[in-house]
Amino acid sequence: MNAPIETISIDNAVIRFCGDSGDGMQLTGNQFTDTSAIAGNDISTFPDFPAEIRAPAGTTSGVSGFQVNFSSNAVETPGDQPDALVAMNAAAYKINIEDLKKGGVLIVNSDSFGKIDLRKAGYESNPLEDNIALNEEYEVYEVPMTSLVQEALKDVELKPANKKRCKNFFALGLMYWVYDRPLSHSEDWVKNKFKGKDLLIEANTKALHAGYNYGETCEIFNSRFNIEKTEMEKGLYRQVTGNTALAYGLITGAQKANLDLLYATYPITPASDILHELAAHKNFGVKTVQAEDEIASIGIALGASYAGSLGVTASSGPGICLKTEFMGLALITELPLVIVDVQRGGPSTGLPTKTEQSDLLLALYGRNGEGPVPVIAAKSPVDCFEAAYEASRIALEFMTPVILLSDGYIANSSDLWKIPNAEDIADIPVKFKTELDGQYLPYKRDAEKLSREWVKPGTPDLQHLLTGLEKDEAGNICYDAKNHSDMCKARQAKVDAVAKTYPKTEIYGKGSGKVLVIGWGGTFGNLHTAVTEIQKETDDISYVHLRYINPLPNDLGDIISQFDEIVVPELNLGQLVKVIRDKYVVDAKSINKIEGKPFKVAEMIEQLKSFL
Amino acid sequence: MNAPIETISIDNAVIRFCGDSGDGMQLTGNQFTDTSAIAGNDISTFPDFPAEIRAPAGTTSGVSGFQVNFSSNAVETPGDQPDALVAMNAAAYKINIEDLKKGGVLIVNSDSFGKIDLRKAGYESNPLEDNIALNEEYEVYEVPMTSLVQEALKDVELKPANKKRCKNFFALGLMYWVYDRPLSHSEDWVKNKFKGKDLLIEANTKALHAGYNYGETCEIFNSRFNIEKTEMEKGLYRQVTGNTALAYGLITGAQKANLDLLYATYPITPASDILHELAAHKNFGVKTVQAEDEIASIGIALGASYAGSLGVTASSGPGICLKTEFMGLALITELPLVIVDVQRGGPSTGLPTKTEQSDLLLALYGRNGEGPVPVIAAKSPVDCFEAAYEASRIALEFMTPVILLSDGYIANSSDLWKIPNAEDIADIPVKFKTELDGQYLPYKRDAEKLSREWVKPGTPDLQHLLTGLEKDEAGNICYDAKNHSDMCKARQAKVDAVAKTYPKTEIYGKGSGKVLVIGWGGTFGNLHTAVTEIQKETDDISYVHLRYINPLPNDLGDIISQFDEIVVPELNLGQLVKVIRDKYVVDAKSINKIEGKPFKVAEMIEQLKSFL
Amino acid sequence: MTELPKRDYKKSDFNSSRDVKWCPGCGDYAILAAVQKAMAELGRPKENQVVVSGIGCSSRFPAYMDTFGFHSLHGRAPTVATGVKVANPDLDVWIVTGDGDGFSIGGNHIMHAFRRNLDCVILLFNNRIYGLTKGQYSPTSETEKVTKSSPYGSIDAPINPLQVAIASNASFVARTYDINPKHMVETFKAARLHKGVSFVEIFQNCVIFNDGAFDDVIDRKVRADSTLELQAGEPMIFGAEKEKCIVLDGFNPIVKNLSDVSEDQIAKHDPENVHASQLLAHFANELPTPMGVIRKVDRPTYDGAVNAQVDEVVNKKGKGSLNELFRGKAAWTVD
Amino acid sequence: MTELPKRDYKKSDFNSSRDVKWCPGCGDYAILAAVQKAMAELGRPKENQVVVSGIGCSSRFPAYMDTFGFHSLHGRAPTVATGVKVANPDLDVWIVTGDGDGFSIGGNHIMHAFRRNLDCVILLFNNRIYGLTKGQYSPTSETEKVTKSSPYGSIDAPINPLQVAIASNASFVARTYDINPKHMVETFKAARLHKGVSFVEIFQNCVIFNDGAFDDVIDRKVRADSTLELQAGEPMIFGAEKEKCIVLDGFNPIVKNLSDVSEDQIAKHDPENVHASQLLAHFANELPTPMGVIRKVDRPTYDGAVNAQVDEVVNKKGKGSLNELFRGKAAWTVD
Ligand SMILES: Cc1ncc(C[n+]2csc(CCOP(=O)(O)OP(=O)(O)O)c2C)c(N)n1
Ligand SMILES: Cc1ncc(C[n+]2csc(CCOP(=O)(O)OP(=O)(O)O)c2C)c(N)n1
Ligand code: SF4
Ligand code: SF4
Ligand SMILES: [Mg+2]
Ligand SMILES: [Mg+2]
Repeated sequence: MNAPIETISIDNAVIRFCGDSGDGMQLTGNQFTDTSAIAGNDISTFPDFPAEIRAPAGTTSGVSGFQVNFSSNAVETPGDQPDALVAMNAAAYKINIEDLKKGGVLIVNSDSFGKIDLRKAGYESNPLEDNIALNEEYEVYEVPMTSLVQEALKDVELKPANKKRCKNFFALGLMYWVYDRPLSHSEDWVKNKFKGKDLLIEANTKALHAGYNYGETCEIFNSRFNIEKTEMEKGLYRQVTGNTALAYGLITGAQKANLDLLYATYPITPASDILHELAAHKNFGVKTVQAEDEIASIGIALGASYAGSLGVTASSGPGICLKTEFMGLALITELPLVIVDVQRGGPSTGLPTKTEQSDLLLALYGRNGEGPVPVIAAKSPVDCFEAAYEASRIALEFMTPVILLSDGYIANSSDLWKIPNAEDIADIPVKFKTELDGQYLPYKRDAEKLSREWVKPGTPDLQHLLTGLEKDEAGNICYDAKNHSDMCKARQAKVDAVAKTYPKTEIYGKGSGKVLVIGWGGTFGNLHTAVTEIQKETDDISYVHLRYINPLPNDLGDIISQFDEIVVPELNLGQLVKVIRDKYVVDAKSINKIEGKPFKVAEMIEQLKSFL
Repeated sequence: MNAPIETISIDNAVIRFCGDSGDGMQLTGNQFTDTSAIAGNDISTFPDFPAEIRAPAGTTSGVSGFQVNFSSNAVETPGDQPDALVAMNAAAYKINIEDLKKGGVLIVNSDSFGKIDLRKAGYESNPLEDNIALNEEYEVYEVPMTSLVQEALKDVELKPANKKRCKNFFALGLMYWVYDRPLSHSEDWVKNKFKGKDLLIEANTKALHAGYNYGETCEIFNSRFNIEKTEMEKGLYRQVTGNTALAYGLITGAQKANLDLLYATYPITPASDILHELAAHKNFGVKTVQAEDEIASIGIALGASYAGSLGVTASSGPGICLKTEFMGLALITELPLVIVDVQRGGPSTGLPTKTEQSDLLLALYGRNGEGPVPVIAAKSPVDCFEAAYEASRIALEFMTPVILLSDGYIANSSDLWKIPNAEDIADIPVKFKTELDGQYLPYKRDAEKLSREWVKPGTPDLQHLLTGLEKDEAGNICYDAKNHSDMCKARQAKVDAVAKTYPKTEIYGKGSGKVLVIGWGGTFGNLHTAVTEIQKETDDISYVHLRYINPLPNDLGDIISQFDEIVVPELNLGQLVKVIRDKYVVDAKSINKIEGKPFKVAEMIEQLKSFL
Repeated sequence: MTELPKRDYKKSDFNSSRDVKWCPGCGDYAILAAVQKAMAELGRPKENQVVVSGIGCSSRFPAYMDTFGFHSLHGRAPTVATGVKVANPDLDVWIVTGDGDGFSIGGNHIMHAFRRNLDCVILLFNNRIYGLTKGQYSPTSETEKVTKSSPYGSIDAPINPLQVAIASNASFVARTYDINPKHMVETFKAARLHKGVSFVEIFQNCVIFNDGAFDDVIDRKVRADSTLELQAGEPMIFGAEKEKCIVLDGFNPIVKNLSDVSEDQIAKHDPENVHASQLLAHFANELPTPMGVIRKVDRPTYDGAVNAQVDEVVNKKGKGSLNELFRGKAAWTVD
Repeated sequence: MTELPKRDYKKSDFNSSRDVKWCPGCGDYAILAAVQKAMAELGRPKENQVVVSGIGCSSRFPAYMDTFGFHSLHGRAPTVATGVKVANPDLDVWIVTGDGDGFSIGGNHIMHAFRRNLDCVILLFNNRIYGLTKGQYSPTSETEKVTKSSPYGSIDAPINPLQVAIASNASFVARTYDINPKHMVETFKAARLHKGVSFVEIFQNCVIFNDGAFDDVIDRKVRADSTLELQAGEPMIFGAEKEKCIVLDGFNPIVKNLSDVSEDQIAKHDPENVHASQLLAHFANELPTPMGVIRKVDRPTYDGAVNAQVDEVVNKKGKGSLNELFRGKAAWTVD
């Protein structure tokens, strides 16, 4: 046996698995993440799929990647750059190598750097061959994974092609060794997944061990790493993606309001997974309707709300455009409705699989006439849960459509969720009007919330008319000048009143000073990490992250007035910044990135520092 | 014969005809207007239709009105309040009497104040019966028009019902007498209109004369009025409504660019008349397509632009919402397209027949992703001509969709048009790329305008792909981070470059001072009149009216910086003001009215003065 | 739908107190009366009646009914109705739409409501014109029609709503006309009693913009010869003297004198036969216009199936527990 | 359409240089090749070919063609195509759409393109699934299909595109399938040569999300018995031994053994007979799936009529003069 290799303790590591779409990289990444999380690390992940379903194998357009950041401290981002990169073929290498941190660990499946592989990846010669240059920049390990797996599985009675498919578990095992992780979680997973298919269980388990043992026995590795457990609050934990968390939040909202949830949608990237998730949970009284288009889906959701369910619809940019007319009807009839926009790169069809924050102005202003609608945003994968619950709460409490903004990045990424106890989540009180007491006025308003009463069709004596035309308090169509003015103002006042139900705005850092950074939506992890980093050097910078964008929090004006400079970083060309400048008449500055990708912590630190 | 009644010379008069939808009030108003205009007065009109096609006769919801302001000076508005009101029935009286200027002339058809008429109008007793109170406020003339007409036509061989229908010409004749107008224009019109129907010619002509003679011979009238000719530039004149002028502007734009015009739309109030007008002018190579919906119509217009025509589509608020997704495709494929929004009261179906300026933010921001589009607005009925031409120019010169905002008020109102000589209107140079020179890059940009080249399908060797996905210069689908960022910024820069082609912004008043009023769109007439009025007392107020809202004029920032206070009056809850505040970080104040009606000069004077 | 005891109603019980604002003489008045009469005769609880419409003259309908009413967006009534019915299958859902509303902008939604078999009644007020926007041609207008938007005649060929309904697998398809109150009431009742999507085309006169559009079919003078009143199981016989009948000649239906054919040659009306229904929907030119129930067939409803699936899953898995949901399959404890 | 001399093309002349990015084994590859071959054989100028698509795997099609291509919005290709063709009737317009693109979100536009008879070819890539969004059921998916979005089975009943096309009065309707290149090429050519809207449904295999969806119809083993190859004027005969035929029994088509019937009993294919076309479109269950040209009938095209009307008015009134336009009927001079 060899002398034991040194195990270095580190705080955190960012690793990325990449390979062909068919190589199972998402699965591999998820396994690694689960194992790390169960081992006690905080985690944050970022999957990156190709836009094509399955582009020709081995080409760069078919490359799929999965990055995970795991740490003994709290992590909020999947990391700017991987410390270690596992590339399963030449195309994956080509697409990802640029991102690898200088000095990082590069593990390649050298079996997939043959002539044909290279040609498919668009290489004239083998980039690994110039090993010296490569070795100067990275710690390179060429591992003939395909052959090693085939060798390890030689006694398993499977077709060679099927054996080859186990190479991702080899890679996984190898990385478990490098980062000193237990195999047990993945072993269990394999057993469960392939229940009844013993050969597959055997093959994958063997591949996993083979990878692990390869690290252990072959002498090529310089070091292993150990990452201590994170100090974590006691409790139940799991990994969750934004879309799953969002689905759970909706279910919870409906359950806590004692309502059925009707989710009507039309598939679109990156929102479809919410549908997939919800469709699996019909035992919560969840009805899912896959409509003929986005217009139909919001109409169906609105009809359901009218009938007394919690109607929800979701889409991404192009589909949200199509829903704008119906949002107007929802707000003028004052029915509860949640509209989820999982933003992606625009304009038009844009970059369907990439992230962006560029639908904010659409959400705020994309309706004819004066059509105020509350707009809130989720800040992280886990936060999608609370944001969805909160959107439901506002919709139901104020009888209004609410737009919930998520984005492609947090929708598909995951982080660690400290699972709440369902009993601890507040009920959302919903009271249907059930009896006629005097004259029934459908648009009579609650004194405080300014919301109208909800009446289910089927309620005796409370028949009434809803219409998209302007109406008076009794619901009669009314073109009267003063009535219209009053109604427009009342609808605005109702939306403004939502701000009264917000918690105090949290400030990360001092309450006054030089620079205030204002963020919103899915950039939280990166911005917060960056600001925290800068705060280690100076307390001249503070940070506010907005959940509520319309109406803005009532205390935001005061906060802003305490700072010399306001900086608004966004993944667009400057949208929230317009709202801030308009509302507070302050010369707020913009930091923009519009590359279909999240911010990086490092670039944020650099750019924010330039304001100090 | 009676002693001649005194004729008083006055500067201008505002009169309103009102009656049942079936009473022909629009026609009557138009006749009076034409006659006055031909007689040499400046004019401005404002028709006010009921929302129902033909509500039950005699009810208040069926009342139709037509107001005209005619003057020996230039007029810019139809007037705040009528000096004289002609009410053809009790319902019309009820709806309109409030508006009549105190001391004004009230002429009613007393035959239509019978029991049934009163009940239909919702009166318990006859409001005319309390004549004393009424006479204190107005100069009241009760004229039994129906009987008088029947008497006058007793020798004409028409059915009684048909004779009754001529009572509007009686009213017209009477008003011609009151305001000392010639009958000839209306006589000619009747001859032309009823060519071949001699009985109708006879009846209407007799009714007209009967009305005139009634004024002349019965002794009830206190006075007649005379309004001198307006000092007008020499030239050819006519009345024109905004929608007609807009249609002419589009035809002119296409003709001056030497292109076919393809106008695709779906009917909607108040935009439909543009279609009706254009459909009548196919001899200009105008193709009109009445599509299955608004989405189809913008798609068809865009397809036509792609094929080398000038594609134009139009709608009002609800339909504009439906076009937002396609606007994104138009702007990312960089094709010329004109999108007309004739705004009406919103949100949702709102107030279809009423005016509002509340689609501005929708026009500016109502698209997913970063989707900049030039937005311009027409300021008066006549100005719709130039605005439509200008929208076409920008679309063609910059290869971009352009949104042209009109509104229900200017669309249906008319004023006097000094008809331009077609030869004096500038050509819009359009150059199609027709030959391959080197590599063809569909998104290569002109150095100055940043616009791409236009290639007609059918051009040999220039086959290329257009797509709503992000693309590189060669038009290939491209998800590259930097390319996306560059492309988004290039599209923005192109739209920004449009401002370089604007004329200098006109300031009404001093170039610096206390208050700057900034207006946009169809409020020009009222705002300009109000400011001019105030300027008679003080030069502390100046006025800028914006044709160009995106991008804003490059000189606007400087202008704004010269004033202490910026005031933005709008027929909404404050939309342009948001843009001004954001862009110039100035605490601009808002004046809002959201009543489905235009501003009044008097209320504007009052409100503007409060800033002085 | 839960079966409820029949209630005693008068037609006027379904009248809202609002002033009806259609043009005097508009066919919509008669349809309104017939719907109210049908509802009264059906005696289903009026608070369970939900009338959803789009935009158009016809779509003002819910304002005049003392039921629940939703005057929604142009073309979109079937979407709102789908949401209502799926959320609460106990409600009786009625959709009121116009030829523009239902077959121009709303064509797709109506087609999908047909194929899904949403349990609702769809009343198409077909006046072959856009009424509310003041008289442009509609998708059911005849070609070459001169209107405001087609001063030189329209170019589009018309669509036949019945054909589209049957092609889209609508389970109940009927036709009636505004000047025959009794026929309307019977048709509306049959439509309501059918479980599934019940599509009724109503020939409706727009006195202002398309007066007399259906005169050549339904005018009393010609009606007997130009319409074919359908009865399930009965031979297709028509004419003032009941002297004409329909006979199949290969693929083609033709008109024959009753005296010239033997009884078994006469086509019999079978609303369950899709081919027969397709044929009838297509009757034109020399053939009489079919009236009454053209198609009626049973198949599962969409709202029923959505709700049944939820129930099934609840039965199988038990009512969901949030804590279990949150935990999922891969949670772990830190302690 | 101006008649142009036929050009000499190779299939590869229609190949763009872009990498094709469909999944290996996707049926779209074969369709692409067939369209290119058809275009080459037709020999119409390639710069006059305009391929307009919506969004979906199939809709990436224009990217791979060396023609003019417009990859537009989901469901909206018919609208863009209408604009192109009305603006310039000399162009050959092809629409590529998927079952989701064409019959879910785009159902209304396609229906209106049918009824208007826009002169274009519409290729429906029917794989009975949403490919690009990774495998949800589509409007042509069979009921109870288990997909990502329907883990407990889908509820919606499928729509039959051919039925809708015929009901909407499409003037040319055909069907072909991705594993028969020759059949595709012939069908596409016939579609292109028809003047009017030419709708072709293509059974297309999605290997990833709906593999083998059409195997029970088009697999070589069953094809002869489960499909009916149509030829205008010919009797409807099929089967591995050409031993079966279609006979009309009243309204209903039934399958008979050739030996059991006389020749004149066998239904003859008449693509101009709308009733026959409707019947064929509806063939299901025991009846074989019709392949080839189901309907072909001549009627005026929309683009032709729009342009003819413009020409007519120009002829009648003369080319418009702006000065006259401005002046209108009621201008006067101030001097
Ligand atoms: C999105 C939208 N587009 C257009 C309109 C304008 N509009 C209202 S009703 C109507 C058509 C009415 O025709 P139809 O449906 O036949 O009803 P009818 O008035 O004839 O009963 C149109 C185009 C609208 N309200 N909303
Ligand atoms: C407005 C809009 N809604 C939804 C989508 C998402 N989307 C893209 S393709 C598609 C369906 C694809 O199915 P199909 O048309 O059958 O084409 P296939 O991929 O199967 O060829 C959907 C829902 C979109 N791009 N735009
Ligand atoms: S316009 Fe026609 S459809 Fe509308 S209310 Fe009047 S008559 Fe009826
Ligand atoms: S997902 Fe299906 S339809 Fe799309 S490319 Fe792959 S195999 Fe073809
Ligand atoms: Mg109609
Ligand atoms: Mg498909």
